[in-house]
Amino acid sequence: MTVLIGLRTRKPPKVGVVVAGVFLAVLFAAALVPSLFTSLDPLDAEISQALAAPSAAHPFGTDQSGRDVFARVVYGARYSLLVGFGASAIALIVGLIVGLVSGLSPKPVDTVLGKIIVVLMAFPEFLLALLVIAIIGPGETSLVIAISLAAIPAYARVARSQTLVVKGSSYVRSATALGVPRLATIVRHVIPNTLGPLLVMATIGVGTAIVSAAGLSFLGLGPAAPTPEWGVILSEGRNLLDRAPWVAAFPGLVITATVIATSVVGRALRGRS
Amino acid sequence: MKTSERPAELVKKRGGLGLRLLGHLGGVLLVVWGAATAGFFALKLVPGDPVEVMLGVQAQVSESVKAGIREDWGLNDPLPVQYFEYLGRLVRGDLGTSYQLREPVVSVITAQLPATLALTGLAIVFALAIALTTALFVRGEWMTRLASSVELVLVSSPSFWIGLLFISFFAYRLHWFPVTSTDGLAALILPALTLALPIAGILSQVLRDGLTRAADQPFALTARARGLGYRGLVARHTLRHAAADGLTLSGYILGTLIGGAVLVETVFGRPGIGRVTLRAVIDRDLPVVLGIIVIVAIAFAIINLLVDLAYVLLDPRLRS
Amino acid sequence: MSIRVKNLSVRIGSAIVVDGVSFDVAPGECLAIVGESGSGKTMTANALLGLSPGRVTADELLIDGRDARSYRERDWRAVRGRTAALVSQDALVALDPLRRVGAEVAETVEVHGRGMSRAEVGRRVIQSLEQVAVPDAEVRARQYPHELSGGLRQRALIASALAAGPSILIADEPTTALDVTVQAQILALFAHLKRRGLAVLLISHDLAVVGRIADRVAVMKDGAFVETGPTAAVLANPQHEYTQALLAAVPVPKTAAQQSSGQPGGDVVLVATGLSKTYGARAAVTDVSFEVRHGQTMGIVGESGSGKSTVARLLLGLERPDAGTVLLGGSEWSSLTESERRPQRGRIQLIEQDPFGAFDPRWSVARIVGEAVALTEPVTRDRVLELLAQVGLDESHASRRPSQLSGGQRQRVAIARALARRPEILVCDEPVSALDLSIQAQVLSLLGALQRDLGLALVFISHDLGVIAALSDDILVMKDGAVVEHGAADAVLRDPQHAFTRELLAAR
Amino acid sequence: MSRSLRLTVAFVAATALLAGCATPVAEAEQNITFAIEGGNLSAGHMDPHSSQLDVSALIGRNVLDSLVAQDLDGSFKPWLAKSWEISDDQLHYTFQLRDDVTFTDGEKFNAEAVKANFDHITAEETASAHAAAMLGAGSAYVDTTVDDEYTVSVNFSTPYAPFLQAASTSLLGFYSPKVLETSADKLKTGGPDVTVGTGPFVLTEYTPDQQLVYTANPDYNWGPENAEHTGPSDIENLTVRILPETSVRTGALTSGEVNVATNLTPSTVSQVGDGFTVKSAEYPGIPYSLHLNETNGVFADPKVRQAFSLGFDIDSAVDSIFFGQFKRAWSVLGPTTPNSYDPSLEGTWEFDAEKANTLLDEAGWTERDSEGYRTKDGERLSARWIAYTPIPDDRAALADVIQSDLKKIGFEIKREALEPAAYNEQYGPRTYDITDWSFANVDADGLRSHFHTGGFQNASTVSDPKLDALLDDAVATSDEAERTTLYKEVQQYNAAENLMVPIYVPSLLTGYSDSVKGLQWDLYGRPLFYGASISVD
Repeated sequence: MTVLIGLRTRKPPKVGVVVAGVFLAVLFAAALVPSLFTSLDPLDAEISQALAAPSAAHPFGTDQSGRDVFARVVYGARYSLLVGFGASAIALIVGLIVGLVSGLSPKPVDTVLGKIIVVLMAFPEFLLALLVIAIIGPGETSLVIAISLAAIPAYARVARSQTLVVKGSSYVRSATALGVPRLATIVRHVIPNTLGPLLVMATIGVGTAIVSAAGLSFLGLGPAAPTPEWGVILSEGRNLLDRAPWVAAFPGLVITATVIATSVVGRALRGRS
Repeated sequence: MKTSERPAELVKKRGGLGLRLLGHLGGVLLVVWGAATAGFFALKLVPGDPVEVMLGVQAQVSESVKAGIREDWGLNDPLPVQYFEYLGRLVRGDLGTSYQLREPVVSVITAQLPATLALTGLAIVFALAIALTTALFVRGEWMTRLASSVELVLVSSPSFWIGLLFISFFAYRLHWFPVTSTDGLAALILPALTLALPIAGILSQVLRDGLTRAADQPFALTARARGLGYRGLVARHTLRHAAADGLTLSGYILGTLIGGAVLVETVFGRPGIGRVTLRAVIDRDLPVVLGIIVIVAIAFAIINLLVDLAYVLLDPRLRS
Repeated sequence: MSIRVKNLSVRIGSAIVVDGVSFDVAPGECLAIVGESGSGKTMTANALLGLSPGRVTADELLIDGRDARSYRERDWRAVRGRTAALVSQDALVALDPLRRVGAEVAETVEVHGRGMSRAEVGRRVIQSLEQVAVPDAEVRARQYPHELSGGLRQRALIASALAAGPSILIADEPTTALDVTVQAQILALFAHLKRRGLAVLLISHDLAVVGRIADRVAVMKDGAFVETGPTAAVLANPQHEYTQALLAAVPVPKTAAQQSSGQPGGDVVLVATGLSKTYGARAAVTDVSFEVRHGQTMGIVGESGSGKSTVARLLLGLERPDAGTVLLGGSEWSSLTESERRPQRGRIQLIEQDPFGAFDPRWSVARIVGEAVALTEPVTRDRVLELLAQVGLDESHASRRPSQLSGGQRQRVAIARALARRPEILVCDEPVSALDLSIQAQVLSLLGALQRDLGLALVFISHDLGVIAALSDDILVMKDGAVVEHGAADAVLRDPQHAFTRELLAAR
Repeated sequence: MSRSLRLTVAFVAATALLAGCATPVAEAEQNITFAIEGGNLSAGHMDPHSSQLDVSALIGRNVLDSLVAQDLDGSFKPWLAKSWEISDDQLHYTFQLRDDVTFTDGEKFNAEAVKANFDHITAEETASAHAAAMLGAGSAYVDTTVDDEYTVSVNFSTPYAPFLQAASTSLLGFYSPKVLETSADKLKTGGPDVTVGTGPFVLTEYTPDQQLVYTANPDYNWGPENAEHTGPSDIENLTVRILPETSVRTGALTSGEVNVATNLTPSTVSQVGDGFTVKSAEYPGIPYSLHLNETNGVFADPKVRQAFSLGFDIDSAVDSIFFGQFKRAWSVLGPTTPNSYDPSLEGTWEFDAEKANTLLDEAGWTERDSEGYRTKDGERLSARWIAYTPIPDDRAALADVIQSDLKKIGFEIKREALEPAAYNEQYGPRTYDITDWSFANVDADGLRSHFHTGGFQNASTVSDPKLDALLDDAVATSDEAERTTLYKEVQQYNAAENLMVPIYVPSLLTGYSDSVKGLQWDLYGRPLFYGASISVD
C-alpha cells in the first residue's frame, strides 16, 4: 500500500483523524491490557455455547468450540499490532540503511545495489513473504521476518531515491558551499530528510503488514491454531460461513478498521510533513 | 509498491527506441537471472528433507529407498553443480521436474495457467471498469468524498475477507451465485470481483487524482478557455495524463493479482497458479517454487517493458 | 466596446481578491493591468472568461457588447475562444504536452465550428499558424510543443487562441517565460494583432513590457486599481505612490561615479582562467576568463542555458573544470580536493535563485544561520541576531521555518547565512529573479549596502540586464557557454560591441 | 505470451459456453460426475501400489480389479480368481484365475500378470508406503509363484491372516504387465495409457488437480460375484472432479453440478436437502485417537494417562463439533471393523473431572502454579501435542475443547502444528507427548503397527511381550472367532493402560442425488460405480 505515497496529499477531515487515532489508541490498550476490555479467556472453550450468535454476553458470538470471538479479537490485537508495527519498523530501518548506503556510495556501487533492489522489487510482496516463510517455517516470529523482508526492497528503493534527491538538493549544495563537513551533512540533512517520507510510508505500511500477516495466517502459515491471531480466527470461520458468519465477519471488520485507521493517520502525517 | 520507471528518469536516457529496447531486454534477462539465482539459493536454505516431504506422513519407506530417491533427484551433488545444471536447464526453457507432481514444472504451470488467467483477466476487466466509471462520473464535493471513503475501505480490506463475505452473502444468503467453483462464468464472477475490488480502489484513487491534477495544469485552463466542457477536457486531455499515472501502478497491480490469486483461489477453492504456489511452498516442492519465481520475474520484466513502451506511446516527450 | 466592466469583484471564500474594478477596452486598443503577484490581476482576467474559481459580481460586465453577468457555463463556453481568447504564460505547459501543436490549434476550431470537414479544419490550423508568423506551418503542426523553440511555442499558443477568430485577446503574462530577445518578437506580434483590430487586455508584472504596446495602463494593488491612465502619462508622471515605487524599483545602471571599474584600488581576489566544462556531449562553458577585485562587482549576463550557472559552480568549487583554473586570493582553488578546500570555503559564498530549496525545510532560521556560524566561531544568539539584523531581519524571524517566510525574507536569510562565514566573495546566482519587482529592489540595495560596508567582492549572475546594470562594475556577456563581450559596465552598456549584447539592450 | 492469451480466450469462451448450457446435467446420456477431495492426488499419489492415501485407493478402484472381493458381511467372494485354497500351515494361498480377462490395452490377465504386480509392489524402487505392508512384505510375504498360466500361489514365511482382505482392495489391484514393464516410473503421476488395468472403467483424461474422466470398459464381463450388475457398466462417462473445499463439493452436489460427492463434512451435511441421500459409513479400523507417548515425560505414569482420558468431555465436544454426525469412540477399534470389536467397553469411561483430579493428586501432582496448573517438584504438569498440517477445522476445535477442559484440572497442553517434514523429524525419535490420527483399515491387524514393539505407527512407544504375542497370534490364524477373542484382549489392554485415547469414529459421508441408482459401497463406505446408472425421471 506504499503506493499511496505517490498520491497527491488529500487531507482527510480532521474528525476522521481523531476517530482513527482514538481507534488505534484503543487497539494499543487492548494489546497491552486485553483484560480491560473482556473478562473472558480467548482460549476458554465452552462447548455448550458453541456457535452462539452475537448477543450481549458474546458481542461477536462464539466459534465452533464455544470460545468468545470478541475475547479472541481483543487478545488478537497484540499479535496483529506486533506484526504490523514490528515488521514496518524492521523494514524501515533496514530499508533506510540500504537506501542510504546505496545512495551515498560511489556510482558503480550504487548502480549494483540499485539493480539488486530492482530484481527484488520484481516480486510481489506477498509472494516474497510466502517464499520467506517457506524457508524459515511458519510461526509468529517468521511472520514478522517474512513480512519485513518482503517490504524492505520498497523501503530501500524510496530511501535510495530520496537520498539521491536530498544529495542533489540545493540545501545540501548550500551546506557544501558553506563548508559543512560531509559526515555532518549526512547526519544533519540527508538522514533526517530521507527518514521523513519513510516514516509516513511505514505508518501506512503498518496496515499493509497487518493485512499480509492476516493473509499468511489465514493460509496456515502464521501462528498455530489456538492463538487468537486475527487471520487465524478468520480461517477458523471460513467453513462456518453458512451457519456462523460472525466468526469470520468480525475479525475481518476489525482488520479493515485498523488498516483504515493507520492509513488515515499516515496520510495526516504526510499532510503535515 | 512496484512502479515502473517514472517518465522523468526515462527522459534522461539517450539513444533511440531500438537501443532502449535492447537495453530493456538486457534488463529483463538480468532480472530473470537474478531472480532465478536468488530463488535457487534461498530455497536451498529450506530446512527439512524434500524426500520426507515428498513421501508424506507415516510412509513406510526404508532409508535406502530414500537415499536412492535423493540420488535420482541429484540432491547429493555439490551445490554449484546443482546450480549450473539448473541454469543450463533454465536456458533451454526447462524448469525441471516437480518433486511432488512428478511431471515437468512447465506443464504443471501451463496446466494451471488458464484458470488463473481467466480469473485475473476478468479481475482486471472489473477493476478497470469500476475505476474508470468512478473516475469519469464522480464529480462534486459529496460524491468525491463518498468515492474516496469507499476507495479507502476497498484498499484497506483484506481481499480474502471480502471473498468470505461475498460467499456468505451472495452464495449462502441470496443464492445468486454458486458456492461451487470451477464451472462457468457465474462461478468466476465472485472470485474475480474479490480480486478486483482492492485494485479498483487504488486505481480509481490514482485516476481521479491524476484527472484532478491534470485539470489544475495550465494547459487545462487553456483548453477550457477555448470553450471545451468538462467531458471534452477529460476525453481530449486529462484522461491521457491520468492514464500515465495509472500505468505506474501496473507493476503493483500485477503483484496484487499474483499475491491475491493465492488467497482468492484458496477462499473459493479454485484451481490455479496461486494454489500451486501455496502447495509448492508448503510441500517444499522446490522445482515448482523456483519455476513460479522465474515465471513471475519474467512476467514482471515483460510488464515493465510494456509499461515503458506505453509511456513512450503516451508521452511524446520521451521519444526524442 | 469589446469589454466593459463596472465594479467587478471576485470573492474566494471570505477573501476579496478583486475589489470593485472598472475598465473598458475598445477594438484595436490595448489595456495593460500591471501589478505584482497576488494583486488580483489574473483573477480579473479569468473572470472575463467565466473561469474564475470564486464568486464574481459586477454592476456591468459586457463581453463584446453582451451582458455576461447571468451567463451559465454553457453560455461561457460559447464565448471562450469564439469571442474572447486567452493566451497564458508558458506555452510549454499551457499547451497539452501530449498532443501535437496542430491538434491543439484545431481544438479551438472544432469546438466552435461543428460540422466542419477535417480538411477544412486542417486549413484553418495552417492559416492560424501562418497568421502568427510560424514558419513551415505544416511541419510545425505535426510537432509536439516540446519540439518547438520557446518563441515558436508561444506563437503556436497564440495561434490556438486566434483560430476561431475572437475579437478580444486576453494575454496573461504572455512573455514572462521567454528570453528577452524572444520577448521582443512576441510583443511585436501583439502590437500587430492590435493594429488589426483586436481588443487586447494585457496582464503583466513588468512595466517595461507594458510600455511597449499598451495604450492605457491600470496599476493594480491588493485587488483594486490604484491608478489608470494613458501609458506614457503614467510612466512619465506616476500619481500614486505605489506606481512611483514600482517605477523606482526598476533597476537603473550604476552612475559612472559609483562604478569603480578600471580603478586599481581593489586587490584581485578571484581569478578564472580558461574555464571549460562539458556535460556529456554538451559544452556548458567554453574558455571563460575573468578576475574579480575586492569591493567590486562582476556581472555575468546571459539567457537561459548560456552556461552562467555552471560558471558559478566552478567558481565555488562545487564542480571541477575540465580545463582552466580558478585562483582564490592568488592561490590554487579549483584544483584542490574537497577536504583541502573545506577550511577555506568560508571565503567564497553562494546565494541562489531559490533560497527556499537552499534551506533544510525542517530547520528554523536561527538554526540555519547557526549552522554556518558554527563553522567559524562558537554560536551565540547575539551573533545570529546580529547577522539577521545585518540583512534587515529581527528576532521575530529567528524561530520561523523557511516555509513561514516571504520570498524576500528567505533571500535575506540566505545572505545572512553566507555572511556568517565572513566571506570575501559572494557569488549570487539569479538572486532576485524569483522576486517581485519591489522586493527585487530592496534585495539589490541590501546587497549594494553590504558590499560597501564589508568590502565584499560580488559575482552577480542574472538573465536581466537591468539588474546586472544596477550593481555591476564589470560586465561579462555569455552566449552558448562562451563569453561574447567583457568590459567595464558603462562601456558595455553604452557602446556594446557584440550583436547579441545589442539585442539584449534593445529588448529592454 | 500470445499463446497463453489465446488459451485464456479459449478458456473464457469455453466456460461461457458451459455456463450457458450447464444446468441440469444431461441425464439421458448416462454420465456421472463424482466430486472428491483429492487435493493430494497430484502429489504423486495416483498409484495405490505406492500411495498410503485413501483417495488413491478410492479412484484406483475404477481401473484396478482384485483377486477377490470382500462382502459387507466380511466374507470373501470370487472376482478375478475363480477360487482359491489356503494350505494347512496357512503359508500358501493358491488362486485359480479366470481365463477370460484382458487388460484394456489388450494384454492378457494371467498368473504372470499377478506375479508382475506383486513383484512391483514389493520392489524397492516402488517405495510402497502401504500396499507392500498390506501384502505382508518385510514380515510374512515371501514371493509369488506361477503354477501354470491361470494358477498362481502367494507364499508366506509365517501365517498372515489379513492377506485375503488386503487382496480384495485396489492397493493390491492389477496393472497391465506392459505398463509395469515400460512405464512403471510414471504410475505415481498416472494418466491415460499409464493407469491401465482390467477394471470396469478406462481412464481417458486426467488434468491434475482438476478432473479425471473415465469411460466404460466395453469388454468388461468379470465383475465380482457379489456385484448386482453384470457386463459393461451402464455409465458412459464417469467424471471425477477434484474439489478440495468441502463447501464447494457440497455446493456442487446441491446445485446439480455433480451427482455424487464424497468426504462431506458434518458441518455441510445439513445443507444437503431434499432429493439427495447422504450415506454415512463408519470407518472400520482405528478411530480418531490421541496417542500418548508412554516413554516420554508425564505420560510414563499410568495414572496421568488415565486422568488425561477422563479429564475432558468427549461426548459433548464430539456431539457439538460434528453436529451429531460422528459417534464418540470407546475403543481403539471402530464398531464396523469385522470380527474384532469389543462393545463391552462402551460407557465404561465417561468424562469424570473429579476422578481425574483424584488420580492426579495420587500421582503426586498436587501443587499449583500461578497460572493454575498442577506442579510436582517445581515441574509443571504439561504435555506437548504435535499434529501435522493441514489440520481440519473440526479437529482444531476439538483440540481447543480438550486443551480448555484439561486446563480446568490443572493439566497444560501445548499444541504444535507441524508441516509433514518437521512432523516426521519429531515423530521419528518420538520426542512428543501426544499426537493424533485415525487409521481406517478393514482388518483389525491395523493394530499391529500401532501396538507391536517397533511398529511404525506405534506412537505410544509401547513395548510389551504380552501385547506383541496377542498381535502375532491374531495375525497367524485365519479362524475368525479366535481372532475376535485376541483383538478383544488387545482392546481391553488399551482400556486399562490408556496408550491411545479414542475420541470419535469418523464416518465417510457421501451425498448423492436420488437420480443415481445402483451405487454399491465397499467396507470403507466408498461408493462403487460399476453398477451405477442415472435414472431419467
